Amino acid sequence: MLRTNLNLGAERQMSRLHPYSDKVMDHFTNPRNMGEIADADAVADVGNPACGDMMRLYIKVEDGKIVDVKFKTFGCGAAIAASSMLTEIVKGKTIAEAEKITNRQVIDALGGLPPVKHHCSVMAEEALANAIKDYRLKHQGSGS
Amino acid sequence: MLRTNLNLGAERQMSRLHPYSDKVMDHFTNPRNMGEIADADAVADVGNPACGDMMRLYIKVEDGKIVDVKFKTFGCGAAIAASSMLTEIVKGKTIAEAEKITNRQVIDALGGLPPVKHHCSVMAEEALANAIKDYRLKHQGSGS
Amino acid sequence: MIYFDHQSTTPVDPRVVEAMLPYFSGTYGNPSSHIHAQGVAAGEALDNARLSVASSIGAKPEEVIFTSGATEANNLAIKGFVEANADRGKHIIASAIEHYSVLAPLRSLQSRGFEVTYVGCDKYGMVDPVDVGKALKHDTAMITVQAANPEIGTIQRIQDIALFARKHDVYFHTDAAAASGIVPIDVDVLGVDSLTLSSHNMYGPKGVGALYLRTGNRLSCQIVGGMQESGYRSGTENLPGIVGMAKACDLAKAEASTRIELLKNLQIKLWDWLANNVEYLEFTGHPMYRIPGHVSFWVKFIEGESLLLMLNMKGIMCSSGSACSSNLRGHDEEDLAASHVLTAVGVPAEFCSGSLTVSMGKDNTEDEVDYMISALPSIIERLLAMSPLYADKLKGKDPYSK
Amino acid sequence: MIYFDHQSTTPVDPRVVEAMLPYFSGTYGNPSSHIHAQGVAAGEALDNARLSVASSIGAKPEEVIFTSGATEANNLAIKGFVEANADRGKHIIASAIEHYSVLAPLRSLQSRGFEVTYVGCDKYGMVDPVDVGKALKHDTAMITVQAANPEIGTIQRIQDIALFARKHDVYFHTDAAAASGIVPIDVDVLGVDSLTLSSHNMYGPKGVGALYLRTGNRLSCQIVGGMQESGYRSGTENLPGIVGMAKACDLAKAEASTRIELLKNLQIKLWDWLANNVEYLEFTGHPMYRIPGHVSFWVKFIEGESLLLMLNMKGIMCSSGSACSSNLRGHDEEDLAASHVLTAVGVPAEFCSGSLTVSMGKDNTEDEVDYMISALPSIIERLLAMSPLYADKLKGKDPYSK
Ligand SMILES: Cc1ncc(COP(=O)(O)O)c(C=O)c1O
Ligand SMILES: Cc1ncc(COP(=O)(O)O)c(C=O)c1O
Repeated sequence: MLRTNLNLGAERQMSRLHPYSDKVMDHFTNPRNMGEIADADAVADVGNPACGDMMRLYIKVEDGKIVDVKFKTFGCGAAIAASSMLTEIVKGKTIAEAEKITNRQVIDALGGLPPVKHHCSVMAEEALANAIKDYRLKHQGSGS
Repeated sequence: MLRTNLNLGAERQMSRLHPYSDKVMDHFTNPRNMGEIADADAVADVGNPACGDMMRLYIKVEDGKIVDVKFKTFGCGAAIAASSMLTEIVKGKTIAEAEKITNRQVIDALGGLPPVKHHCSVMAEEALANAIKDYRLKHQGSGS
Repeated sequence: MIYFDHQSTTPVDPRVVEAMLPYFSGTYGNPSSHIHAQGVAAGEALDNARLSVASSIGAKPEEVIFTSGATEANNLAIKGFVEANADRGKHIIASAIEHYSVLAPLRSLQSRGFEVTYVGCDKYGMVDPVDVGKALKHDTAMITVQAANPEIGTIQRIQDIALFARKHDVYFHTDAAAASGIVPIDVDVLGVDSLTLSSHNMYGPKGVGALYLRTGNRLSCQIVGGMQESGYRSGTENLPGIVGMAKACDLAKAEASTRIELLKNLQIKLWDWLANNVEYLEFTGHPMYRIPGHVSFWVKFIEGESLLLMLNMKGIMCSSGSACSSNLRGHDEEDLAASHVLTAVGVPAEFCSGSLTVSMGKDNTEDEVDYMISALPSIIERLLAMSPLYADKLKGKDPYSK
Repeated sequence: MIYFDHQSTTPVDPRVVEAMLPYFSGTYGNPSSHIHAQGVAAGEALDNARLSVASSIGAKPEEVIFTSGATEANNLAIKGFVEANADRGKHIIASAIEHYSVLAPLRSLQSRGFEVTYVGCDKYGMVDPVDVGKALKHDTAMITVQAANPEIGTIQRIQDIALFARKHDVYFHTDAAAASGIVPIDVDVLGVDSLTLSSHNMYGPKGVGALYLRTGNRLSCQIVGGMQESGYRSGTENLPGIVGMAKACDLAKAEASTRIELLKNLQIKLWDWLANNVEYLEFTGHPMYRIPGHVSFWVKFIEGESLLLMLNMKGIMCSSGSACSSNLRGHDEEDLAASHVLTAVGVPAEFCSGSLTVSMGKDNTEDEVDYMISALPSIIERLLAMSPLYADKLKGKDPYSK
């Protein structure tokens, strides 16, 4: 009597993220390397409070290696977590290695970010790039 | 702090009828004077099954008085109840009195009918009018 | 009291109510409040519910749009499609026996310059897919044919119609409100682009429904505002209702075969008794391709409403078709005036004011059918005795014989 | 956990749930099934609910149209009015701080040839009725100004605006969703033609709302079909939801003064503490004409979402305004980007990403406010320490001082 049958399509998993992963919340709650470096070798400001986020990154370099890194961030949970995570990734890397760090690495290390928050990881990547540029400017020829 | 106040308008009663009053249901369930009069003095058919209702009214007249009345109705609950109520109102009345019966009386006697069912009372009024006309035609000069 | 009016609405399954309860005063958050615990919990529940509803029809979760009910889902599917796809042509094909929630949007589109071809059906209410194919024009934008009819129970050949739609790259919507929770549905097997589901027709709560929309199709939002439901439908989500609908879908899926077996048995029992015992009875709808548990008919010489009333007085609740399509309660229409569905299947409208629809549900029993069988003869006898048409027939003037 | 986000949604009052329960599996009929006992009982419940909702706002029952929520009610009031009154002109006046469910319909009308004047407000979010009067044109068809703002709490001078509307015979709609169940409403005192009520903002269920429509006004139905709700809104009525909303209205009316007293006390306590103890804090909204229990503010140098998150980690749930207006959960907007409301009240959008909205409810306690008061200082301190803007300020470069 019935025309339709019971053959249901495979159950395809949804992939909507909840706003923040546990990793993000951990870094937001206990940000690593938050603060300033008084005698930093380079500082970078990126973002703009008008866009909701602003990050300031300090780096200290010895023998081409980033031996210390700190940040201050005005921004949402993702911005703070991305800042914190970036500093963890960066610390101990050479300038050459640090230059290769991408926002994707930050996102992955955080266990993902909601799509509308990806720009926070971009901000972190840019802060690093600008800090390295600043370092190069100030220490022309001294680094890698 | 608050701009609006607590002064509520008077509670105005709603007047939406439930489909059928108890009176309607009583007449539908136990229709009075349902049937045929074999030797009726007049018969009238009104309504049309195409419109959902059809009523047939039989009257028996003696000395200008309606001494017996019967109906058969194809129709909804309101049509059957209106038919039944009409026969109760009519019975024992003179032709002259019966002529003055209106559908409003039927509605009121039934404790009201939903607006969309008012036509059923009109059908009953028309059946009576047509039966009287039929009676007059057949008994020219004999009645009132 | 016996409830045989499951096409009008169904009681909410107690397991569904139980599933809903935590979302009133416990997890009461707004799914849009994604920043705090209440909102996140609400959002999670919404995701899970979407997954249940989607998987019950073989869809992806992101293809399910929750609405306030089947009417809104049909409005969204039809008005939303043409508004978002203005380039797709100005011609629409629909069956002649659609529900008002499909017909009314179509009528409003007609007044906005669209041409609608209403394809008829055979005397069993079956639309011939070939007729739909023949109605196709170069500028046909959309086909909409219901999955099942609530009034006469006929189940359409949706897959076959979908073949024509696919071949001509025409958007195909089906209103499956009347089939919801009874007839198992797989959107890929059916091959439709969008499909309307009703919650309160499948032991879920009122006030919620869903539109399945196949990936790749676009609709224009009809209720605009905060852009919930991926922008297809604004307004704070009715979370308890949605959770309830999801539970109802889960139950319908799990119990499909049990329910269908019961409903078919009850249906056959009533059908056979009527066929063998009630003179002047005419069935409506398809004898084979019909909603399980659905029996509809009319009886010559007898008016439909009075039959309904007498059954109700005996404690048996049926309807004259789709309650959802006849809001009258003293307003502006005649409930039992010949319906467009009966007219379409060729029932002589002049003499039939409404078919009786007996729509049984998962909790009905054989005893209840037996009771109806025992109650019917005296009711029919009474009404025949009251009928002037039957009196004529006994005198040899059968109004149906011309 | 402390819930201070009643403008996003409220928990359903257990008495409301109790009132709803009989309508799921007991009186489950479809109100349109007027022919049988289940349908009649459902219809009766619907009538009674309508009476409750109507009398809670001083309206006649036939002036209440049940919808699926405030968003749909606003859509119906706005799109429905201009469609049914095409002769009334092509100009509309609205405040600049309306909810998206008002702004989005207006935007769609703008694309259909309507001109909309958005009237601004003062720094407290108050719309000057005289500004509305000045915006009137010969072809103004409609004015729509919200009763209260969910984000900054300001209550508008609706009666005064209504005077202008009346004098010029212009239809006046007010979205009272954010005031529902808190601020007592009388439609005659307000003098409005239509008014939106939200159920889930007043301890009623989600999935239901109502539009009050003054007798004599006509709207064009937006969700078309079976012509329920006197033809203004089709679809099987969400009876348990409607009954729940009615109960919520009854309770709000009966408990209005108790609730208001409590909410004002909590509000004053938090407000005064914030004013006296938090440096760099700026309140938003009107200091006097505001929703009882509603406190909103922002803190210089601190970003809104991080403040919300930290409060949530301490078990305090607030929001950045109206959850209903920000459906983001990973979709397409920035929740905490400067809102149109904050921009309208002149908050420096460049440095403020969202005000914090603390919207207390009838079940909150002084202890909870005390807890928030005890939690805030360390949170603010932490965020200031993290803020590069604050670091600049300490070095004499205050970004807010220009
Ligand atoms: C086939 C069909 N479509 C749509 C609807 C409308 O459903 P609702 O009134 O729940 O919106 C109904 C009502 O039962 C129906 O039978
Ligand atoms: C003022 C205002 N209007 C309308 C709405 C929309 O309400 P809903 O999302 O319940 O439809 C809201 C949401 O809270 C609101 O605050």
